[in-house]
Formats: sequence, C-alpha cells, structure tokens
Amino acid sequence: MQTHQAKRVAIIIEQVMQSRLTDAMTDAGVTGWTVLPVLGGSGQSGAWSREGQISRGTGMVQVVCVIRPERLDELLEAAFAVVERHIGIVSVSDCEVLRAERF
Amino acid sequence: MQTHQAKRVAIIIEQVMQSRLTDAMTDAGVTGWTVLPVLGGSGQSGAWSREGQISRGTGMVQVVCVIRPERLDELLEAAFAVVERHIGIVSVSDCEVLRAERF
Amino acid sequence: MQTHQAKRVAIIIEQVMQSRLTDAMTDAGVTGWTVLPVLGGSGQSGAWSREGQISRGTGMVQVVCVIRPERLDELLEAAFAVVERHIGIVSVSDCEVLRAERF
Amino acid sequence: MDQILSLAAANLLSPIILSFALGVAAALARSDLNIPEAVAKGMSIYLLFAIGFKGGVSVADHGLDVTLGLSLLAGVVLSAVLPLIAFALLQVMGNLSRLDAAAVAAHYGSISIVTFVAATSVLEGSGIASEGYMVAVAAAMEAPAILSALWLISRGGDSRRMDSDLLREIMLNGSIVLLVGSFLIGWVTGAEGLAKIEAFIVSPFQGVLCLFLLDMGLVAGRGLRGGSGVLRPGVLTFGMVMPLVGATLGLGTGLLLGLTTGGVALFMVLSASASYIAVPAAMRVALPEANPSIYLTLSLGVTFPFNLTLGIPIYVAVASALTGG
Amino acid sequence: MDQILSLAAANLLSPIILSFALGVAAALARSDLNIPEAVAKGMSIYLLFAIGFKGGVSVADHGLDVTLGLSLLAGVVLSAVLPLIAFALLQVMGNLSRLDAAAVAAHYGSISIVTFVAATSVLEGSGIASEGYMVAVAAAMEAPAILSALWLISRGGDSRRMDSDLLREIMLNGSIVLLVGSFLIGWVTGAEGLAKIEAFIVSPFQGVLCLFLLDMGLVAGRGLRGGSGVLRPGVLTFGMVMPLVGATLGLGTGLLLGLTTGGVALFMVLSASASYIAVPAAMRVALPEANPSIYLTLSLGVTFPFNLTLGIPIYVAVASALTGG
Amino acid sequence: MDQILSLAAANLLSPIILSFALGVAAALARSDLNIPEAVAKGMSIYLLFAIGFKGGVSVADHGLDVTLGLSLLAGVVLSAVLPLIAFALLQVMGNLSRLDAAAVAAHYGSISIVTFVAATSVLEGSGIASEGYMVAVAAAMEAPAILSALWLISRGGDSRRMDSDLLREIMLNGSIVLLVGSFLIGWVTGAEGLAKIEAFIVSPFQGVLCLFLLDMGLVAGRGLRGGSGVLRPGVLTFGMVMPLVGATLGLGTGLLLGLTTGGVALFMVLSASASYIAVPAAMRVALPEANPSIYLTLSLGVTFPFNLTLGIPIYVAVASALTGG
Ligand SMILES: Nc1ncnc2c1ncn2[C@@H]1O[C@H](COP(=O)(O)O)[C@@H](O)[C@H]1O
Ligand SMILES: Nc1ncnc2c1ncn2[C@@H]1O[C@H](COP(=O)(O)O)[C@@H](O)[C@H]1O
Ligand SMILES: Nc1ncnc2c1ncn2[C@@H]1O[C@H](COP(=O)(O)O)[C@@H](O)[C@H]1O
Ligand code: NA
Ligand code: NA
Ligand code: NA
Repeated sequence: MQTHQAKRVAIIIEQVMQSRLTDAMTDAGVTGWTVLPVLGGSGQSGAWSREGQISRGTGMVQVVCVIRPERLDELLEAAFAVVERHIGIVSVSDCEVLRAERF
Repeated sequence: MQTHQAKRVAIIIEQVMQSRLTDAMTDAGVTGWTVLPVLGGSGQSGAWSREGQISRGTGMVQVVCVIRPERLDELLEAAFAVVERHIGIVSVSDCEVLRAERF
Repeated sequence: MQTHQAKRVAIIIEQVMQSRLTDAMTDAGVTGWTVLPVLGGSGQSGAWSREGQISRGTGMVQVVCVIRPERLDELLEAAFAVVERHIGIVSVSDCEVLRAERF
Repeated sequence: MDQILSLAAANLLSPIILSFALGVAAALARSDLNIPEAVAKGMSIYLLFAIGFKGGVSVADHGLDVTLGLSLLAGVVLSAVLPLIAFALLQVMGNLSRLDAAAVAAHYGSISIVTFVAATSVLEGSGIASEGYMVAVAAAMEAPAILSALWLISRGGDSRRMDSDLLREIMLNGSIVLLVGSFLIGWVTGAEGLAKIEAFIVSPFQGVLCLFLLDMGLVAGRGLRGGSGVLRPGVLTFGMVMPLVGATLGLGTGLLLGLTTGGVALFMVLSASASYIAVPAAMRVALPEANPSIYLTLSLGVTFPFNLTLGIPIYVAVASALTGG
Repeated sequence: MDQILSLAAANLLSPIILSFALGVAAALARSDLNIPEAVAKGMSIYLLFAIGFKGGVSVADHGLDVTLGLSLLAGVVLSAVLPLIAFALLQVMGNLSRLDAAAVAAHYGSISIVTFVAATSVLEGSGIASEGYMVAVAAAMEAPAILSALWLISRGGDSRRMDSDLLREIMLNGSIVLLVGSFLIGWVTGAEGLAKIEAFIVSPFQGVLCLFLLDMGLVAGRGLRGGSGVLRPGVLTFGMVMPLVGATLGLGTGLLLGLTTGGVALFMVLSASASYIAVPAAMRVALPEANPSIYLTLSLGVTFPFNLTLGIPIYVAVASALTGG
Repeated sequence: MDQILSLAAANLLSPIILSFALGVAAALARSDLNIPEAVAKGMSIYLLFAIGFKGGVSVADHGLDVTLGLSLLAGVVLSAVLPLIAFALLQVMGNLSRLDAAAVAAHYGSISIVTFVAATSVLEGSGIASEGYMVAVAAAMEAPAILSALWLISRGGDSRRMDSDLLREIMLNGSIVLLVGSFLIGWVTGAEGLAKIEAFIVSPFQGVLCLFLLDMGLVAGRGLRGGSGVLRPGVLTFGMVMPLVGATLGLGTGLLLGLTTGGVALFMVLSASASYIAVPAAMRVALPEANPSIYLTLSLGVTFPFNLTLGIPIYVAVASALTGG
C-alpha cells in the first residue's frame, strides 16, 4: 500500500505537565496527538507506580505524536521548552503512515 | 543477540471499531496483536478525554502488531479497509525482534 | 534540535513476570524504564482481555526502555533470560532522543 | 403553574441538581476535578441494576398490568417516530448536513436513562406512583431510533450503513442488557429478593446519583467548553424545543394508554430525553462522518440539563394536572 | 432429598445466582456489557475485607474454639492432598499432559473465596450457624495446593520451578493477606469495631455480591466462548466430579473435627471449590507451558457455576443430614 | 495524661488505624495486595463529598457562627505562616537544600484531609461537638502554603516559579473544589437534603474510611520501602516535631477564636497535618528539582501515621483540657 514518510515522537512526561506540553504543541501548530496512560516506571529519581495513588503529583503519561518530517523541529523545540527543567524522555523514530492527507 | 527484521504497526483507532479491526486482521491471517488503552487526544475532530465517560462512543485504543515484513501489506490492506471511513492513524516502523519463530 | 542515537526496546510481557523482568534489568545495569498498561490481545495462546478480571494471572504489560545503543545487548540478554520460557514479545527499534545525558 | 414553580424550585435546590451544577461549574472553571472512568462506569452499572431490579419487583408486586405490552409497543413506535420529527425540525431550524441532522435525530428518539432515574426520584419525592414496567419501556426505546435514523440516511441514497454486527451491538448494548436483565431478576425474585439487597440498591441510591450527576456535570461542562462553538442558535434552540415536542407526544401516548400520573410523566420524560450512551457509539460506527461535537454537546450539554432542571418539573406538573393525579 | 431440591430451587432463584446467569448470558450473546477491571477488583477487595472482618468478630464473640488450630491444620493438609487426587483422577479421565494436569490439580486443591462467600449467604439465609474462623481456614487452604502441584512436576524430573520470590508471592498473595488481616482486625476490635462499620460491610454485602457475580458471569461466559474448544468431555466431567470428591473429603474432615453443621458445610465447599485468583497467577510464573485456557475455563466456567448452583445446596443438605443440624 | 492514654489506646485499636497498619505491613512485606488507582480516587471523592456535605448541613442547622469569617482568615494566615516556621526548623534540623526545604515546608503549611476526617471520627466517637464550618477552614488552608513556599524560593533569587496557569491549578484543585462545592450544597439543602442521601454519606462512611486507610497504608509502606534511604535522622525528627509545633499554633488560634473543644482540636489537627494531594502536584510543576521522595516519604510515611496514631489523641486531649470540654 501507498505509505508516506513521517516521524513518530513519543514523549514520556509527568502528568502535571501534560496540559502545558499539549498547549505548547498547539502553539507550535501541532494539532494531532494521543495520550497513553503509564502504570509506573523507574529512573534516576527512583521508582514509582500509580497503584492506589490519589495525588496527581506522582506519575507520568506518554504523549505520542505522528508528524510530517518537516514539522519535527518545531515540535521538538516546543516539547523541549516544557520538559527542559522536568523529568521526561523525548524520543523520535522514523515511521510510515497511511493517509498522509490527514496530518 | 540474534534478532530478526520485523515491522511494528501501531493503529490508533476508535474503540467502537476495535473488534471490527481485529476481526479483519484475523481474516487476513494476522494472529498476534496487543491492545493498549488511550487516555485522550486531539486531532482535526477536536480534543477528547476518557475521564468520567461512560459511553463507548468517545475514545480510541491503540492496536500494536509486530509482524514479518512480508506479511505487512496484507495487514495494511485489512486495516485500511476498516479505518478508511473512520478517524484513526496507521503507522509502521522497522524493528527487530527476538524469537522470530513466535510470529 | 540536537538529538542522539538510541534504541527503544518494547517488551510485552505477562504481568506476573513484570517485577522479575525489571529486577533482571536492574541487575544488568539498566536503570530507566516505563511500564504501560495493556487492555487485551491475541496470540498463539488465544485471546485475552483485562475486562472485569480480578486475578493477576491473565494479562500483560508493556515495558518500554530507551537505551544507549552500546547497552542494548546487555538489556536484551537480561530480558531474554526472563521471557525465554514465557510468552512475550521483545522488539527493538532505532530512535533519537533529546538530552542523552539523562541515560 | 404554581405547582410547576414550586416543584421546579424544590428540584433546583435538591442535592442531585446542585451536584450536577457543581460539576458543570468545576469543568467550566477548568478545575482538575475529575471522576475516573472506571468509577463513572461502576456507578452507571449500579444505577442501571438498581433501577431495573426495582422496576421488576414492582411488577412482581402489583401484578402484570394488561397495558405492559401496549406500553412497550408504544415506546418502540415513539422511539422510531421521534427521529423523523427531529430530522424535519432540524431542517427547518438548524443548518446541519443531512448526516449530522440524522445523527442528532437518532439521539432524540432514544432515551437518557439518567434523566429517567432523576424523574423517578422526583416522583418518589412527591409521592406519585408509577408503573414499575416503565423501566422496560425505557429499555425498549433505546434502539429503534437508531434504525430510523439510518433509514433516513439510506433513503438519501447512502447505503450499507447497517450490518448484522452493528445490529447485534445496538440490540445487545450493555445498558439495554443490564436494564432488562435486572428487571427480569427483580421480577422473578420479587419482594423477597429485594429484601436481601435493599440496603444496597435502595438506601444509598440517591447518594450515588449525586456523585454520578457530579460526573455528568463534569463531562457536560467539558463538552460545552470544547464544543460550544459548533452549536448555532437554531441548533441550540432545537435542543430545548425538541424535548417539549417529545414530551407532548409522550403525554398523548401515556394518556391514551391510560397510565397512572407517574407513568404518564415518565413517558413524557423518556420521549423528551436524548441518549448519550448507546446512540453515540452506534453513530461512530454507522455514521462516522457525522460530527460528534454537535450531537454530544446538544444531548449532554443542552437537553440533559434542560430536562433535569426545567423539563422534569413541567412534565410532572402537566401529567398531574391532566390525569387529575 | 426434598431439602436439597427446595434449597437448590431457592438458591437458583436468588438474586445472586440470577445475576451470575445474566452475566454468562450477556457474554455468550456477545453483549458489550462489561464491568471495568478496577471496579471488579474494588468489589473483590470489599468482599474479602468484609468476610474476613466478620469472621474475626465472630471469633471474638464466641471465644476461641479449641478446634481452630486443628481446623487450620486439616485445611492445610486437605489443600496439599487434594491436588494429588485431582492429578490421579485427571490421568484416568482426561487426556492432559503432565504439566496441564498438575496445573489443573493445583486449582482444585486451593479454594474459591466467592464460592465460600456464596455458601455463607446460603447458610445465613437458612439460619445455620458456622464457625467464624472458617474464613481463616479458607486463607490457609489457598497456597499449599500450589506447592503440591509443583512437587508433582519436580518428581517428574522437571526442576527449578520454585524460587524464594515465588514462594513469597504465593504466601503473601493479596487475597490471603487481606483475608487474614481483616480477620485479625475483626478479632481485635470485636463487636464494638463491627458496630462502627456494620452499615458498610454487612448491610450492602448481598447487593455487592450480586454485582460481583454478574462480573464473574461475564468473565466466565467470555472464557467459555473462547476456551470451550479445549475442554474434552473427560476434562469437563472432571470439572463436576472433582468438586464432589473434594466435598466428600471435606465432609469427613469436618465431621472428624466435630464442627457445627455450618462448619462442615463450609469445609465441603472449600474442598469442592477451585481457585481462579491466586493459583492462575502462580501457574503463569511456575508452569508457563501449561495452557491457561484449560485451567481457567474448567475452574471458572465449569466448577464455579456447578458449585454455585447445585454444589452448595447439596453440601448444605448433606452436612445438615449428617450432623443432625 | 490518663485521657490521652486511653484515647490513644482506643484509637490504636480502632478498625481505621488497624486497616492502615495492615496496609503498611502488607507493603513492607512486599505483598502484591493493592487497590486500583481508580478505586482509591473514587473513595477519596466519596470522602471529600461526604465530609463537605455534612459540614455544610451542620452550618445550616446551627446557623452561621460569627467566627466563621475569622476562622477562615486565621486558617489562611496559619497556612501561609507555617511554611516559614517549617523552613526555619528544617535549616536547623535537616540538611536539605533550599529547594527541598521549601518543598517540604509547603506540605506542612497545607493540610491532610484524611487526617482531618480521622480526627472528626475520633471526636464523634467521643461525643465531642465541633463547628461544621471547620471543613471550609480545611479547604482554605490547602493553598496558601504553596504560595509561601514559592515566595521563599523567589526570595533566594530564583524567580518565575509561578504563572497564572499554576495559580488556577492550585486554587481550583479538585479536592478544594469538591470540598467547598459539597459544603455549599450541604448548606443550601440542609437537613432535608441530608435525609435524602444520609444512607450513602453517613452510614457507610467509617467503613469506606477503613478501606481508604488500607490504601493509604499500602502507598505509605511502598514509599517507606523505596524512600526511607533519603530521610536522615534530622529530617525524620522534623516529621514528628513539626506536627507538634503546628498543633501548638493551631491550639493558640483556636483558643483565641473561642471555638468549641472540637473546633480547637480540629484547628490543631489541620495545622499539624501535612498535605500529600494538592501540594506534591504543585511542587512537581513549580519546583521540579526538589526531590519528591523526601517530601512524600516525610508527609505520608512519617507525619501522617504519627498524627493518626499519637497526634490526634494528644490534640483532642489537650483541646479538651484547655477548653474544659
Ligand atoms: N531510559 C528510559 N526508558 C524509558 N523510560 C524512562 C527511562 N528513563 C526514565 N524513564 C521514565 O521517566 C521517569 C523519570 O525518569 P528520571 O528522571 O530518570 O527519574 C521514570 O520513572 C520512567 O518512567
Ligand atoms: N498526528 C497525530 N498523532 C497522534 N495521534 C493523532 C494524530 N492525529 C490524530 N490523532 C489521534 O486520532 C484522534 C482522531 O484524530 P482526527 O481524526 O484528526 O480528529 C485524535 O483525537 C488523536 O487521538
Ligand atoms: N505479533 C504480535 N504483535 C503484538 N503483540 C503480540 C503479538 N503476538 C503476541 N502478542 C501479545 O502477546 C500475547 C501472548 O502471545 P502468544 O504467546 O502468541 O499467545 C498476546 O495475547 C498479545 O498480547
Ligand atoms: Na427521546
Ligand atoms: Na478446593
Ligand atoms: Na498543616
């Protein structure tokens, strides 16, 4: 099938920063993303889990964004400005998409 | 370690279409996939979130399928037939897998 | 933006094996990972779903680990030792990350 | 008129309505207050189970009214006919595409079970009896409207919208199955069964309803914040006129069937209310091109609060006046 | 016999059993009715906490029976022995691999706490008393069966199935910890403690049990739909014969210990029931090659409904007859 | 002293405290017992709604005390001042960075609503009355501490920590909105409203609190297991000294305001308790470099259990002695 080059950006970021990240993405002209829940994890700041938690203070989400290659830099800059002082991982991989007209 | 070339297909699709998609994948001879929950997102049709929702009418899931490269086209055609008229994103990336005999 | 080569390892593994996997990863010197929930899936051992389940016996999670390329083999060996006799998928893809100093 | 006003005032200041208002206010103010999806679904399962069970017990208690069959039939017909009226109205009032109009119409033929539950609370609070099987009528009215709406679209030359999978999904929708199932269980086990689980399904019912309406308010408020832009004045007006049209048809039907005051009021409520559980899901499958913001905002953000605050007192008062109840 | 029949009839038409049946029917008809995982887990935590607490309070009330220690011991032995019998039976009746047979056997040595809860409801409904500490016996019977099954496998030359992590996971399984913990809390706080939380753990109990069994029915029905193919007639028969074998052993044990009618009946129920919480998780770790469809379908889809509908009334009637209760 | 001891003993053996202890023990023993996040959040919503509503009803019943306004003001001031004291104390006792110290300080100025709820249970159990509006004071004390802590940091030359988004998030935090909202609903609907939902928000309250504290124990135990390494003795001591300092200030305030015995005790409890819902979230946004293990372990793992077990009985006894209650 006919596919198109694109970039898949996966940003693992603290829950409390999610709306700031997506606001920044919107400001950078990115209009499509999907938010996935995260159960727990581990990193330099130790291990965590959402089990039984009631505060939004602990925990992360993953924001996935499929984007045209030429828009990547804008997105990364917007994302970087938000995660800069915060914990979080921004990874980018190549992918191909069906229906590029939707992006 | 010994790894094998494969394709990782990630399909973000409306919850109501999930069983239709996996049925179509089964018909196309694809037998392995995993369904991930999605919390919310944004796109041309606006923003949504599963928070507090009770209807299956709003919301998406992500179906992930790791597949041998030679089976990719069949999968994409099956998936495309389902998402064609619906909102949703089909992205494909290269990956390597352990234990290819399991696919 | 300045990005760095890395590998993204996604391990779909049974929930009951999660702590064994992450312990093995820790032993292999891997310190960062994120655990994503999984709703259901299908494979050689049939279809499953977490809907309404109360036992930890059914169901999988996805452990995602972004890692420097030179550390990949250690991680794969550790992961393989755990999944070897169990169902589960280990896939690796190339990616680029911001802030490599965090890994 | 006096009765309407005093009922409306009592209604507006009930914990249920105020909880809904709190939810709407919190969402509009962009508070992060939210109820987890699993908890919201759990509460909706509780409410459906309780209301179905109590309806069944009431049928077991009072014996089977001869009008049960007729009421079910009338419900099905109403549900099938209301979308045609809604569709016609929308073509006069709104400026929607055929697809959007049909999708909206489907919602107004179907019913909102929470509106029904809120109305039974008001009736109980006022000591007005109603037929226990009205909950079965509610279940019967969920699905026909969807078929009507798809027929409207297929008449326009657009076909292949319905397949057997979709039909099964619509008919065996979780809320229909739970409502009918618990109704039957209540019917079979009767007062004895009720005695066993009364402390679960009767006593805490109103309180759960408060939290559930808090959640509905949060979802409605978020919908209004995001979707208010899509509602032109004509469509907005439709969201408050259509319930009155539906209620009038429900009134006529209830009177024709010779129901009790409460039964007539509930028939009005069912006809006046718009779905936001079963129908949106069916629309996403069958009419994916229809804009969900329109029908969700209209149904949950406009008609639901309208019925909850003004509609129910009006319907109860009118039913009381006309049945001499 | 008459008692069995009337008990069975009353049992079959109770809201609890009918809710289970509704769940099975909905799943078989492929309705999308489902209860969120978090809600199902929440209900199971509630049930474990309530049943443990009430058991502890009852021990605090009636003083410590001298047979408590013996009953716990007997429970442990039964749990360890039953898998050996089950394994032997399966080699006669079924056609399973050693691994699958051992995995199934582990389930039948362990217990199903919901079957236990349902049985206590039936006993309460019939006004039959039982020892409060039977809930501690239930907890004691959860784990030994797993060790027996792993011993069966290791005897076959297959080793390294058990490590200290697994042992801790088995012994400190959430349901054991919660059951034992709330039992101790109930024991310590006694009637005074119960008075404080009675409105939470006693009054709504039956109702929560209904919704929980609805969920169990949905899961069992889905399992039957997907897993029925793996069950050959021999294995299926085992799923209904083994409970009777277990119940007979439980009966003997209960009589030997000189328990009350209710205590004997509960010993039968525990021995007759098969696990579907703790054991499946342990099997996935220790015997990953065993096919989960077999043991899950058998335990939850065959034996659980068998015990729920026919087993419990039989066990209660037999215990009543033989203890003169 | 006798009263303290007997209160403390009664308190320590209450189902609530024992449930918390069970949770801590299960987590330390690494049991897999856990309560799903959605269920924990659902319970916290229930508790907030119930406590707010009951506070509002009590104000409706007893009329508006003239001291309400003063109490709110005093609460705001206390919440703003306590972080300064905590910060100073930490610089003497702990060895934390300015950022970590400020983050910890913010937690101790703010309040823990579950500690408040547990204290009201103890008061009710002892038949000690308190002002219904104390729940509004609790809401008023949630946020000011955060602003104080950020001011402490900005004084150190570090700026741009606060923006309007964050301010809105802090002020319209879900728990504040729900507490204030349900307080207002209770106030408006009064005893009549309470009668409707009493079976939901009053009777089962203690039982839900048990399960909720079980969950808190699990989370605290997990935190202690992972975070105990970060707590040096000085910081640990702070976690038990600061509550006493806070309680003393709360005592003075309560006495100055001329509150009832219960009101004084609750003021002490609020001042002594440390936040673990609203403040941690605000700290992650505003002071992401501060180490969450420190403030979470200290607040939930040290101060919360301290207040729950020893603190509350002390505060109640002291308030009783000094108000002659
Ligand atoms: N290498 C990694 N791969 C995947 N997720 C990671 C990685 N490192 C950190 N994370 C996630 O980011 C969170 C914070 O990481 P850190 O800032 O290193 O403590 C962790 O708890 C994980 O959920
Ligand atoms: N570029 C994208 N990257 C990731 N997810 C997307 C993207 N575009 C859309 N989505 C997801 O698909 C849903 C529907 O998209 P749309 O059809 O554009 O409204 C959105 O709500 C997102 O969850
Ligand atoms: N090709 C695949 N792609 C993605 N997930 C898979 C695939 N195969 C198996 N899985 C997941 O792994 C589980 C066990 O697979 P299996 O061992 O094949 O039964 C399935 O239920 C899926 O959740
Ligand atoms: Na309607
Ligand atoms: Na057994
Ligand atoms: Na404080």
